[in-house]
Amino acid sequence: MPLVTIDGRQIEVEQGTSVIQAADRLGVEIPRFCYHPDLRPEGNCRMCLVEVDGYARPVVACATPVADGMVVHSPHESATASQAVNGVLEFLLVNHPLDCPICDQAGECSLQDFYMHPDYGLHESHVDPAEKVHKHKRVDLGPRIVLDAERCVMCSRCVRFSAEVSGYAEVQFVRRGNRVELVTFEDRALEDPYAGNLADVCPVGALTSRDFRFKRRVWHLESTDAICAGCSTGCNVRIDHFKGKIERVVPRRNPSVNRSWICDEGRLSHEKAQGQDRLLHPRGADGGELSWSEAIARADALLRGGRAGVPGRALLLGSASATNESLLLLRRFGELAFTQRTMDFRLGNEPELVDAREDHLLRRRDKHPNTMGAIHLGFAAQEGGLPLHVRAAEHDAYAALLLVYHPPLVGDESPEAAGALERLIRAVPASVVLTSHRLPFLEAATLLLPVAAWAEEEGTYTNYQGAVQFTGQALRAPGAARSAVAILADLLERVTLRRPDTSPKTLFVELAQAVPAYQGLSFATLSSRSAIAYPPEGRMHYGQEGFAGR
Amino acid sequence: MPAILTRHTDDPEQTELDVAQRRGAYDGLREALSRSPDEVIAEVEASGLRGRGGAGFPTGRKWSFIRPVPGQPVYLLCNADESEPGTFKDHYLLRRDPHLVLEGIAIAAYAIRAHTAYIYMRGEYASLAEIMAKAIREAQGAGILGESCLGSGYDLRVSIQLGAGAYICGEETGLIQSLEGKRAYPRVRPPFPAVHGFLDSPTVINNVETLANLPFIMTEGAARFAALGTDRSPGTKLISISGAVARPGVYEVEMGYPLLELLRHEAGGVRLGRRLKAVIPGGTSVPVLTAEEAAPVMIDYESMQAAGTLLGSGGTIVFDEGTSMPEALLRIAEFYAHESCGECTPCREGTGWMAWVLRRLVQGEGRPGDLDLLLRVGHNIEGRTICGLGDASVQPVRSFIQKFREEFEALLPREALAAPAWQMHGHGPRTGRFGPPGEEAALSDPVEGPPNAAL
Amino acid sequence: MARKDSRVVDVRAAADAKGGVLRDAAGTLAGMEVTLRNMVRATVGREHVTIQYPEQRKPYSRRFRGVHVLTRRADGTLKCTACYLCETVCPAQCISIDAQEVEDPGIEKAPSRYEIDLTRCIFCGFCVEACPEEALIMSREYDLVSDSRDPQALRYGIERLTQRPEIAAYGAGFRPHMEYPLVESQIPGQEEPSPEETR
Amino acid sequence: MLSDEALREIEACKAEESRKQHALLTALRLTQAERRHVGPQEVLYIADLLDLSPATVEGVARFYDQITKEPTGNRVLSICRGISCYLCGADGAAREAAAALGVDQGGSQAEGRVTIRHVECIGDCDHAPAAMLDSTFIGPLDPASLSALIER
Repeated sequence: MPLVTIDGRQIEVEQGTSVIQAADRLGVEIPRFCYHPDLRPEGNCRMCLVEVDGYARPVVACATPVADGMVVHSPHESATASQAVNGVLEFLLVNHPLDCPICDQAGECSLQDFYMHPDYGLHESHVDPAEKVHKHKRVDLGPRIVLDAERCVMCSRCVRFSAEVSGYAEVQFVRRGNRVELVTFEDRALEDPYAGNLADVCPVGALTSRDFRFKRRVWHLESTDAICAGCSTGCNVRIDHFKGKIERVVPRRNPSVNRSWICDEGRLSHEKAQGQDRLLHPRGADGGELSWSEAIARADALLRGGRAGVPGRALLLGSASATNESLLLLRRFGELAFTQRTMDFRLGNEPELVDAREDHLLRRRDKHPNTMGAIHLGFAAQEGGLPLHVRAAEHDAYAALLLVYHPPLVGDESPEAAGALERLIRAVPASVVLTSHRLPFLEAATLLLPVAAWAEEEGTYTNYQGAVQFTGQALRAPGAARSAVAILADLLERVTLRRPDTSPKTLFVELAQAVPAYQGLSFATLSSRSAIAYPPEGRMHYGQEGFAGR
Repeated sequence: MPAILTRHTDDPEQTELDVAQRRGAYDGLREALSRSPDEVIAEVEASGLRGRGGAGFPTGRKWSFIRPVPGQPVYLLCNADESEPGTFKDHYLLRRDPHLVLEGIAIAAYAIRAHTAYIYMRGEYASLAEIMAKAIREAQGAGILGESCLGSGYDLRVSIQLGAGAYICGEETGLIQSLEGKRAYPRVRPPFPAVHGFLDSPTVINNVETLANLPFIMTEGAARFAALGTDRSPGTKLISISGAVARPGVYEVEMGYPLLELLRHEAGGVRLGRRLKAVIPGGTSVPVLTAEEAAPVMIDYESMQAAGTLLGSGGTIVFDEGTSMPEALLRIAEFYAHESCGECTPCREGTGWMAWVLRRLVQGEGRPGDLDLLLRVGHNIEGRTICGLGDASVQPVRSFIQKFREEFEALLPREALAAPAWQMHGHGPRTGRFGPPGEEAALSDPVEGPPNAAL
Repeated sequence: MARKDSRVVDVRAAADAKGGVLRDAAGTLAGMEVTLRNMVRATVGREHVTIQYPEQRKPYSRRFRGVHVLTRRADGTLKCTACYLCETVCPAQCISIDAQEVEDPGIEKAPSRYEIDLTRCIFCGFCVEACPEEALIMSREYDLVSDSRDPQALRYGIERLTQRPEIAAYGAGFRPHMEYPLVESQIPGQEEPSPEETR
Repeated sequence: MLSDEALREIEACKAEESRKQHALLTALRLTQAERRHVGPQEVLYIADLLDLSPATVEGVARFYDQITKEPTGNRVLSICRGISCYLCGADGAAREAAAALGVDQGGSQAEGRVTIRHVECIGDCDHAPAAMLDSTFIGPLDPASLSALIER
């Protein structure tokens, strides 16, 4: 393996690694626009010029493979490289409109960051603003993206994303020289269901997000790492929020799950999760609001009916959108509270769908983030499924129902599942439903308990591959809603007379013990920045293929 | 003077296959096919033939980089996208002796084991493409090309691709991109075309003139070719002379021939009996020579380099004493600004910027420091681009300003010669962190000061 | 008006020089120097040191940092493009802005809400320094009062920050950049007050 | 939209290599020749023909000088503004040619008949000031005989 020295620090890397990748691994910061770890290198921005001993001219770090014994000097220590990069940066700003005050990229713009860098920025301008080449501004490219061609640095990341990753090839350059301009054909709106990524890959303000437009300056945002709950892929995302409101959701790079991308549906799923139709207070069958102590007491009383010891007297329906931790407590509650119980989570054929692709890139047909976790926790051990339970309930098999329900964040609940749930609730005499949203088909429940939605509670999801990923809490749940873990802990306390420890760490240790597949996983690795842990090899039940996007 | 390429070009009937064949056309191919491809490569390497497109890279060496991969084709691309301003030698060959070029293509293709060859011609040469297409049809009809060339069992398909007006397609990787149907954005190297070329296959790109030398090398032998010209620049060179010259045209000279001799004797000297002011010897992409500098220069790679310029494409442009060098340079700079493909930053922004500054200079609106600005912009382009166009655009700008600086300075307004740039147009070095110069004064004078005089 | 002399009095040094009871008295007197001097001016010199505020007002420097003004373009639209730099730099966190899109493609962005909570403002002027377009300047208005306990009373919005009838009496204040001459239409009543009016 | 002959040629070009995009430049050239421009309709047609996105076709079409978005006249007079032609008085010749044809400088047309384009070096420098009428080299440009040449 070649050994390369960058700024006096050495690293051994695999054959074929580029200089910029080696530098990234060493933590040597090399400025770049066109290089993106998940796109083919094009070497067009010339910003990553470095000096290499033995080379007459600076070379681009992104497209130069390391060779054994190579000695590289970044612009931080090489005057040659620094001068070269400074020159390139000056060129990039020659025709830049410098409209940072009205540009949403400001604060996370590479041009700004690099210009302010003392090692290669801060040149004096020699251009009159009046002399700049003018191009199209504020072009609406559909509901996701706004284009400002003057701010474009022609790095072609978007062009390459569109052609290589999503395959829609909807953005392209036209013309030549300094007249080159980014366009869509006849300014058409983007059809790409992954169009939101264009704004993410854009290192400057040429492509900005329509949803986020003028909402907030990025330096005001707080960020929370999370996992998208839109489908079983479990894309890693970062939730940017301000004063208790989610302003945007952007992808977080995870090479083995979603690389650097998310789909637009996932990007916008927070709107539904935090929507208007939230259930804000515990509610009895009469529609009256309850306090939590009343509600828990009533839930306990209702569920006692199912504890009589008659076979099949209690039905516990978990949710494939609930965290592993809440499912663990639900299962424990079921085991401790009822001698005879049926546990399930299926509203349809989730186990068959869990790793079925919806397209070539990320989206999967199972719109739940934690189907695999529910399977691992044994929620579908028996023959069952919702239709079967409805039939059983209508033959008075169940005395009590405990249902945890989160509506799917992408698309609507299938009419069959909604209808079946309604019939089930009506058929069981005592039904306690934990739900984040007010939904007509849940209205008949004896007791409705408001539960935190996505981004309002922390925990882990297991994606279709069997990867266990930690999702953080960005917001407080609205109204009196509480996390499912807290509610289930209250219910458990009624049974065991001891409140379980609900700290994420403890719960995860218990989870790792309870699920054979998770043995060896630890919360420490999980809550690190990468927020992913795979079960040791050979333990995955589904989705062995790993990520295999095009 | 010995002729290799222009032996038969005076006869308009040379384009006919039977006429050409009577004069020995395709004998070189027959000779090549009788040997192994490696022997052909060795012969060409021994001849010392260097690429005639501009860079002067040894042709045999270039071929030897090809390592065929099983199941993957090898391509030969004939670069007939002659777009360097002042260059029309390939035009001449393609029009006058298409079979010579075709034979060269076949020899090269055989040597690198390619079964497909493309002739990429610039769009403006559509009329030449017809001549070439006819030549290909004739050669195929005669069993020279196509399946089993000359009965040897070696198959070769030759196709023509016409461009549509873009200088950058003459750049190797730009040409490949264009042939693939993409924007002709040059590719960053490595990987080189010999490994990942057209459609990711091993590819050789050779210039028309380079290929046209091959039949001679095959029939007459490498030694006879190497005996021509100088030690390190063997053979002959087609020189296209244009501009302020009495008899513009294409001349074949032996390498090492004195440049001004060619200009004075063959090309009839400077037009209208005027005095020579300057000459660009290798297309606009190489530094200009003043008349004095040009005097001792020979037409070969080494002599040109010693004089601080390059042989390039051999496009010799003559400037007479009446020429305004700034205006001429503006024309050249505008060419590069127009033809820069816009892929990589320094060339995209730099060529346009240089043209912009030159234009205001020529229009009498020059600003102080503009000449230094031009040189600095050039410096920031050079060596930092993906392909050679960036470097090429800098050569004329730098050499014109260096060698004719007084002409440029004469265009600057008098006061512009002294004052630093920012004083002229109100922006520039910021002296404090909070704003333009003068502001500190305002801040340090709390009451009497005039800061709100603007009110 | 003339600038007042200010001078540092080293009380201890003055006292040490005298010693004893005199030392203590000297210290006290040194501390009261300004008071005593003005007392003499007022009684002996019959010179008025105080003014009859609010009937009389003192003119302040043009760099005075008083209540803010949002300026306008010649066409009357707000110059502010909601870049949030003032909100960002404000150490008292008293500015809050919401942005909206505007039709004019040369502008694109403008505030839909711009509020300065003047009860929290410390009049440091950072907001004005941060403004890249002189969309926000300060006036010389200093007597900021309200006769209501409503916390919103001194929370000035766009309307209040652009319509500034008070400016006539005070004039415009802190403007560190001076890149653009103010024209009348930008701030109503920004004309220079005459000294007689203000005294 | 295109003639059978052009379509055959595009098909042949497509068949040459494994990637259909290889035929794009040929398709653009033939379309320009037959339709006198490659506008939005033409782009969509070619995109469909070669299985490419319209943006891809548009991007390539707008790269090349000879592919125009607006229709050209029936004849295109390309006047070289290369350095060699400049040295031989191309600017004056171009002005005179434009005046002789009654066409605006710089490319507009008269009654859809002739379009004058000012092009970079066309590689016919020994006939400076060089020019092309469609694809025929007609240098040195003689403004006086232009009309007759175009009529022919």
